Amino acid sequence: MGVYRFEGGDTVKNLFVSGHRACAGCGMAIAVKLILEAAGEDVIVVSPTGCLEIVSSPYPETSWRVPWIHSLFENAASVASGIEAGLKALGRKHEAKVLAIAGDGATADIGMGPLSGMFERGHDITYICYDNEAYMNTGVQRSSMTPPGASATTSPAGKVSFGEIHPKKDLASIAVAHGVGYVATASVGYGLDLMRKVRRAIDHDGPSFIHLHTSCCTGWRHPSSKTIEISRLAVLTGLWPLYEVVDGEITDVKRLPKRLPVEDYLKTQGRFSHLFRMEGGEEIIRRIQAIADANAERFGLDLEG
Amino acid sequence: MGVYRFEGGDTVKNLFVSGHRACAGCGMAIAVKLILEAAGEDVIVVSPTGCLEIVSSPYPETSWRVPWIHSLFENAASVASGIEAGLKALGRKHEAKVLAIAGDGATADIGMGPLSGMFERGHDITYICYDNEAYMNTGVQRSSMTPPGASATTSPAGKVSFGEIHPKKDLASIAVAHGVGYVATASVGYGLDLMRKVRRAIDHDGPSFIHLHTSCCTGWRHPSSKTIEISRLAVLTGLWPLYEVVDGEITDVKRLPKRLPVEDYLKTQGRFSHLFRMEGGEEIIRRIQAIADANAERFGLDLEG
Amino acid sequence: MKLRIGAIADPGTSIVNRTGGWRSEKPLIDHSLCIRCFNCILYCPDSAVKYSEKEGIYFDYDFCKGCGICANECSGRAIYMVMEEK
Amino acid sequence: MKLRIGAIADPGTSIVNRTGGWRSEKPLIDHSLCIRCFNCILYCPDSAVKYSEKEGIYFDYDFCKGCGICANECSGRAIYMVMEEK
Amino acid sequence: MEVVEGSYAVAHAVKCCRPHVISAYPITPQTHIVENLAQFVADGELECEFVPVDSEHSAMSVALGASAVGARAYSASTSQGLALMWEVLYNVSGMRLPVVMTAVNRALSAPLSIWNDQQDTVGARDSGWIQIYVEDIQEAHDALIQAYRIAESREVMLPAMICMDGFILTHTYEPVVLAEQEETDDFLPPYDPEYYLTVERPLSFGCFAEPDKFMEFRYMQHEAMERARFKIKEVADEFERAFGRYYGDLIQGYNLDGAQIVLVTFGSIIGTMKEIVKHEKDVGILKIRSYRPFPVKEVREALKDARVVAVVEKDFSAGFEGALFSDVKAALYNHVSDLKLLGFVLGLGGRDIPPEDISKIIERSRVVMDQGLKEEWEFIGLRGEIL
Amino acid sequence: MEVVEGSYAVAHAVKCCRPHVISAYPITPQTHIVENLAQFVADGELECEFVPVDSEHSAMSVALGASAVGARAYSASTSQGLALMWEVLYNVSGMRLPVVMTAVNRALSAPLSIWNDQQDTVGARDSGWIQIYVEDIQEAHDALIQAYRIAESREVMLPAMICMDGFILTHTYEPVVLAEQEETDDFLPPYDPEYYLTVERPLSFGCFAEPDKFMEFRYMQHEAMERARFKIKEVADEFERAFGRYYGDLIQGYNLDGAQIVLVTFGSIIGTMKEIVKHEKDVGILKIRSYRPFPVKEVREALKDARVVAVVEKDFSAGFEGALFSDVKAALYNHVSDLKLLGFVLGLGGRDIPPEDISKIIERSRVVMDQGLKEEWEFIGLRGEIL
Amino acid sequence: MKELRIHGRGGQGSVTAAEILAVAAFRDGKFSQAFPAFGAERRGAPVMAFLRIGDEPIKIRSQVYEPDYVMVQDATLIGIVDFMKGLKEDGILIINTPKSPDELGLDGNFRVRTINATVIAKEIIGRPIVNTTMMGAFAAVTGEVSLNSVIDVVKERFSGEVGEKNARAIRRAYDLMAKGESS
Amino acid sequence: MKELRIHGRGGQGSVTAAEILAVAAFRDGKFSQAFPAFGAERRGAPVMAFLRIGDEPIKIRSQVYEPDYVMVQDATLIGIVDFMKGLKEDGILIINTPKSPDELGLDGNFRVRTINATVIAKEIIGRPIVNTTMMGAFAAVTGEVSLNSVIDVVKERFSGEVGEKNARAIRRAYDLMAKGESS
Ligand SMILES: Cc1ncc(C[n+]2csc(CCOP(=O)(O)OP(=O)(O)O)c2C)c(N)n1
Ligand SMILES: Cc1ncc(C[n+]2csc(CCOP(=O)(O)OP(=O)(O)O)c2C)c(N)n1
Ligand code: SF4
Ligand code: SF4
Ligand code: SF4
Ligand code: SF4
Repeated sequence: MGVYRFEGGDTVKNLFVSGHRACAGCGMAIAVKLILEAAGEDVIVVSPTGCLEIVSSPYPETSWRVPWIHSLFENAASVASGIEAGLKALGRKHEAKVLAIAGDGATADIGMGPLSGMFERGHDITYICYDNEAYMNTGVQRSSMTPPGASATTSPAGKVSFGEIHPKKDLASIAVAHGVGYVATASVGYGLDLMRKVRRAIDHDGPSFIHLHTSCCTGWRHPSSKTIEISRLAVLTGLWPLYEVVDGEITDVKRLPKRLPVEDYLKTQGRFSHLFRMEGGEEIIRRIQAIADANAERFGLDLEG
Repeated sequence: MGVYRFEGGDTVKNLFVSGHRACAGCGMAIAVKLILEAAGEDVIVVSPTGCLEIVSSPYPETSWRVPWIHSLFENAASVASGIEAGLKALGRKHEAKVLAIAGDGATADIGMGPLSGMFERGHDITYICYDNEAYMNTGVQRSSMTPPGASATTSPAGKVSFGEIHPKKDLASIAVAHGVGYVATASVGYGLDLMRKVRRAIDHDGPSFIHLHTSCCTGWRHPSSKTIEISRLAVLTGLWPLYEVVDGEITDVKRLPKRLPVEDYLKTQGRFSHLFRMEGGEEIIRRIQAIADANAERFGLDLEG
Repeated sequence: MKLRIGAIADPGTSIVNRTGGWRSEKPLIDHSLCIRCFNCILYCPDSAVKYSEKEGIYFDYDFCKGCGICANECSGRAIYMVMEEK
Repeated sequence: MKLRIGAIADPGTSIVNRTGGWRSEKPLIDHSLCIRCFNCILYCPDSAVKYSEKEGIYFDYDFCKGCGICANECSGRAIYMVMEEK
Repeated sequence: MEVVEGSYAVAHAVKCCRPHVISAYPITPQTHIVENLAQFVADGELECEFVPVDSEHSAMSVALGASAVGARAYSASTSQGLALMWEVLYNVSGMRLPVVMTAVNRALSAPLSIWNDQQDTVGARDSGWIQIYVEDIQEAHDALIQAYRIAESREVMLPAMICMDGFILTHTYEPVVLAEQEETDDFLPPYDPEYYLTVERPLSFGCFAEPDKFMEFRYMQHEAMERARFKIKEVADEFERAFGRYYGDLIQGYNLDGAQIVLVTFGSIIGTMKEIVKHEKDVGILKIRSYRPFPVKEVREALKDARVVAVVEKDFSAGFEGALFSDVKAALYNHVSDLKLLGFVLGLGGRDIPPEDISKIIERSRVVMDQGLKEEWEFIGLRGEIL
Repeated sequence: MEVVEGSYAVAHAVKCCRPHVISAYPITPQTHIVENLAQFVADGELECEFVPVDSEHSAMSVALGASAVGARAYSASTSQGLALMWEVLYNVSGMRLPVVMTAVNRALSAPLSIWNDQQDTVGARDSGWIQIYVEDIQEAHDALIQAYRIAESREVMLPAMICMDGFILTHTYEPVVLAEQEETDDFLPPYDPEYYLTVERPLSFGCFAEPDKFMEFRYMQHEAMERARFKIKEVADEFERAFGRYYGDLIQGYNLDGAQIVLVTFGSIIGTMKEIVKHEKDVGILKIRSYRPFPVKEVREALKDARVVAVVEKDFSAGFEGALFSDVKAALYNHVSDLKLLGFVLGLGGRDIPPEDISKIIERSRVVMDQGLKEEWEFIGLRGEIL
Repeated sequence: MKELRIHGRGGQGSVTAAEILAVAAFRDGKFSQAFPAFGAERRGAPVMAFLRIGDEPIKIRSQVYEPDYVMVQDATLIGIVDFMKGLKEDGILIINTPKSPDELGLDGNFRVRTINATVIAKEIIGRPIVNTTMMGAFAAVTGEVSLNSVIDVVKERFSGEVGEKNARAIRRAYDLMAKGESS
Repeated sequence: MKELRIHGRGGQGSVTAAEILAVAAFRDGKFSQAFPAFGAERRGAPVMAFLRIGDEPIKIRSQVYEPDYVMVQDATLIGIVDFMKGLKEDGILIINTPKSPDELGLDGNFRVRTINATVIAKEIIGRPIVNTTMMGAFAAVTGEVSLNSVIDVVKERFSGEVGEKNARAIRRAYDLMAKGESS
């Protein structure tokens, strides 16, 4: 495991340049910067429609210093497949690795079919889903990744609603079920861990998949300065376990010396504030705690006990 | 576990009537007949485009005696979701269960996104994929379910090709990864087992999924009389393990007293004949044997050893 | 026939389509061998195998396509196929 | 500017977009407290934290949007935010 | 009257129609409509199944399934979303399911643009859906209620889309009369289809048609569209009686009496046009309210006394000309020939249409009236300096 | 010359064009094209990446990605498949990627029909793709090779679809001259795009365009279509020089000299028409070869001396009339007015078109010539007894 | 121009028969066109294929309504399919059946020729696949294609022994029918 | 008809300001129309919103090019955004800033009014959310909406104490500006 360390001006590759239009404090922007830092220059990047695309590519400006393409919201995996096939056919396979960076909506909802096809066909592509747990670009609508209890604009809290009710889709397990050789979860709150995983994924032959948790201060409703802190809290409460799955085997689980209660995470964000305000909110919080407990059980998160 | 037994004329419900246009000896037709027999009259069935739809619904004829709908090739899961939601909203939920019966192409390829969405939203729908391992309706093109080594018209055997190269998508595991509460594999060769599973799936609240292996004599290229026999061979060689997964736990694996070598299965079918004819075919057969062995290992298929 | 809006069909109407005409071989049964396992009924793709107490197993030749599955799956080896004569 | 076919852009051109104008607070650093963990560089969404041997950590105010992450993540508590004056 | 956002007005109208199933996928600038509906549901103000689908293809497929089982179904989309549900659009109309949708108008990618033009719904003109284009927020609200009456009537049984300019109408606040639940109930009876999926009468939906029948099914769709012409008029009249508001039937004329120049168009641009035209004696506006069915006879009648007709639209068929321009010429050919027809394409991808652009169009029309035709159609508002 | 199936001929032409990436999803009646290509690959006769995708949406997206990285990409589809890739069609043209596709013509569901009509590609007329409709198998083969030359030329850089009647052309065997690899290589240079995805020059593709630019991008597409008019002609001429075969440029006339009645149409129906027309002195045929770009000037020129023009097509825009009928009228309006224009819709969903139907159309046209116009358009070949 | 309609069952090679005859006719210097009745039929179901042969390039694209010849590959279709439909006066009907034309008792102004192709095919080819055998009969009865061309094309299509056997079956049928026998 | 352009940052409630003023004007018996500058801007980025008020129903749908009034919610936009663009002669510019109009040194034939809304908002509402405060200034400076209507609408929008506080901030701003002071 390589350890990344920024040594200052010259060693930073800066492949995702300043001037992009992400909100101040955007977790995705941090993540993308780190992904490219780890990936290096020899990649071709595909992004679907979403915050990342919108903040990085208002013609004639682009924040990308690697070759980059955006086509539609649902087809990043297919476009990436075409690029990989094209490189092969043109004898340029050595030139670059293909990297897709896509939001949770683009990945787990509208792009699920193409992603499944890309996995199945075995393309040599690294697919990274940055999961900010809603459709942020269009104004914080729920996605299949919005966690239970969160209020989103299409699953709002209201007089008879506690917000989202469906559990998050388990994307990593779905990738594993597809036989993807390298699968990992990551968090923008653990930047060096993320970079290491990106490098492993890219070095892996065939499809690889990283499910990357990134806070969105605008959608989660927290101060812009708290992005990293809150992303870490998701890990520290057991709501976002960090692990790798290599050839179907879970490896390298990030263990927690002392798992925090989920309230520590929930109370930092406006999207959960109704749980602390509405009658019956405690019950929802209890259920969210149960999810964390189940994760701890499944992945052996707790160092002691 | 209920045991089904046909007692003759009157007890047979015959909800999929004669006069359908399936090939003589079609495994899917047998399966559908049995599915409806187990499901009974209080279902609304959705079928996507494919052999089943084409053989059963040339206007003004239909072979269905239960309410049935076909819309497109890729949207059976979504149409079923709409029906279920409609029944709920109309206060008619008790009237019928919703049942989707769809081919492997409609399920695992073009319909994968909608299926994943249906799972995630937790609709009370039983989804049965009849898997004849290719796009039969359009003339035996490969699907993501075509097994390695099989020749299909878009992955044909040829001077430099042994036919299909990608492994079958593991649909049942993908359903399990989606948190589907009742998941089972079944085979048309084991009719009573199939019927029992259909009943369990329908009785289950929320989404349930059955991955059903059905031979297609036309596409697999075997005599029409051998449909059931060959479907059984898939099970007996370990290539098609029969099991159920309830709430994520594998249960009820069909164990094999003596697992047969995969050749016993492969040599019955024209789609594999090149493996026995072409140089290098043995290597492919060896790899297919390895798949069966891995299944045996994973599911504990072998009664002895 | 007048067409109905949206190509909506009445239940079970394919019964008018006599697929028996597709057949080139047809099943016959030797009743004495039948052990009433009902495999034939279970696995006939065309629901063309029938049973009654009086007649035992019999075939609905209007629909039997002659696939031979009933014969192949018959536990008692009671069913056999012969060339269709026309 | 003339448009290029297919809306194809030259690399890294968003650098013309001075997002520093978005800022309402700005980061300052007390160099004496910096322990050179480089968290600020790692986690700045806008790549606006720079470092040189000579100057240590400094900010590119042309792009800093004032999110405050660097201050929040600073191991040495060397970075702090102040209201922007204009 | 209240000052509300266009999207809110639409959501309110939808709520008053008591849909059983709402199924839509978020996409700018349709989002506010769906968000308002979601909030109604979360607040217990609207009882229905709100299905949070995985894509627009699924949104329309869910609506299809719901409609087939006898439920009133609603969806909303725009642009990329409309394009993604393309196949389902034709399917819904062919299955004769009266789904109603608010089709917010937005440009089609590439390049991606979240802004308004009408390329999306115009491109769906063959899909067998009734298409009504609205001029302002009040009409977007009212037309929605009318749409269910039209679509669900037994003579019609076709899906309908209310086309509404994105942002310009969806995101604008202006005074609107919001429908009362009771008056809507009086106006719009519950959906009562002749055929629907039920175990009581287990019909088969979506059979396929061999070559000896397919054409006749299409013909029946054609006939239904012909009947829709009358239904649209009838419902407009009844709506006026019930609610006191009227926007024309298939078309609406403005200042047409004695107009030598007529601007033909649809959508929100009409507002700006009216401001200009009120200062011009000889210039009228012909609003195409129902684009499908296309008001063939009405257009002939309305334009027969004009001298120059300027067709103004926010779309064009690449390699040819604006679609409305073609359609108007097609409707007039064989019938009205002593006119000059001029086409203008503007407002693509959100290009704003200042009053001067309308004035320019009128000017151009005057030149043609005096000097005859030179260029048949042109883009208005192009920025030559970046080309 | 060899007697081969239409699909084989197309696959052969594709092979000769040396595509790098083939990506298509099976759908009747396109299947044989793709199956033949798969067999070429399996037999080592064609070296390329054959990507077995999960849907048509993905098929076109893979082609898009491949084209953007500098590969020559091919796809084929029809009907439902075309509808499912709708959104990608507009995207590919907007991104100016010269993907070439054989668009087999088939009816659109519902009701489902696997049989031929032209509703599918006609419905894609706004998508920014060049559309060439072919008359027979030889032309389907030849036009494919021409398509890459046209699409990939730097002045054009637009995708192109060769539209070919399903079954009628794809599943018929007839004598065809199959191209030689070498002569194709001489005719068709390797794809050499100015911009493509490469680390050597890390450009960003598919940026979005704000309202101050979008319209100009569309205008550039429009200009490219205008240039394509010339390119199509030029390539047709060069193809004739190289291969000795010619099918017209944007249009082709047959028997037009002195024709009082002209049948305007596209696709395989022209074969049957020619058989009829050869016995009729005063009847000519105008074949629309390039539907987009639409041959506006050519149509005016070709029809100016006729008296009655019958536009014959296998599609119609529900709520209006046949699309080609509209387009022809639109092209003539303002320019040629002393004609009677008649529309005929036939052959929907595989309804066979016997020679008598053509004769009937000519008859109807004669009646109009003598007695003037009554009904402007009609369905031909309807079975009234099942309506 | 002459037109042929072939009746058979899905899976019996009716389209291949039409195709091979088209290729053979073209070898003989004629123009030809072959195509199936486009349908969704499954194996076992009745199907049709068509062939046009002429001295001029064939432009017409409609179906065949009034064939000069009808060929029936499978006698079990009798009574199920209206294979005489539209057959021209003086047209020829060629049926694979053990019966004689008289025994069939078909009414009409056309000629009927019968051949027991199933027996020939089983005997010579070893399988009851009759489409090639029927081509031989067609060549003999109609003279629209030469025996040699048919055999050449079939041999190119099926290499080795299979081709040889088919060729022999074709020749046998040709000889039988040329002699005017209904086998 | 009068037109107002509001400059602010994403997240500062510029659209809400335009909306509330539109509602208030309508209460006063005028016709009104409010809309944002449609864009893809993120939180923090400069944004605009527009308001039209008139005695007739407002039909025009184009953007506002020559506003009668411009309101700037955030002084940090100075130098970043060309907020004087198109402002009519005799138009009024209302800026949230601690500076006086003279200190700003803006050139043009329009009037400039400044208000330290941030201070007022912080003091009264407790947060530096200035949009309501600015509405009070707008009402006072332009007279296009009545103070009462603005306060009523804001109280309906924000119930309880929040509403009260906002109302007070509005009134304070109104009073200050009505007195002609630049606070
Ligand atoms: C077919 C289609 N449907 C909907 C949209 C609208 N849309 C664009 S981005 C987006 C949400 C993106 O969400 P996600 O992928 O999670 O990325 P994020 O914006 O959160 O970074 C939506 C709904 C679209 N562009 N295309
Ligand atoms: C969008 C679309 N693409 C392709 C097709 C063509 N098509 C119809 S059915 C089918 C294959 C069906 O395969 P499967 O689902 O496995 O069912 P089977 O026919 O094998 O029973 C295909 C490719 C279609 N109808 N629609
Ligand atoms: S909305 Fe969220 S994900 Fe999008 S740019 Fe802002 S912070 Fe980032
Ligand atoms: S092709 Fe296969 S699946 Fe289809 S009807 Fe025939 S046997 Fe059944
Ligand atoms: S032969 Fe086949 S179709 Fe006939 S009865 Fe037996 S199983 Fe049924
Ligand atoms: S399968 Fe054979 S033994 Fe069993 S019931 Fe049928 S005929 Fe009798």
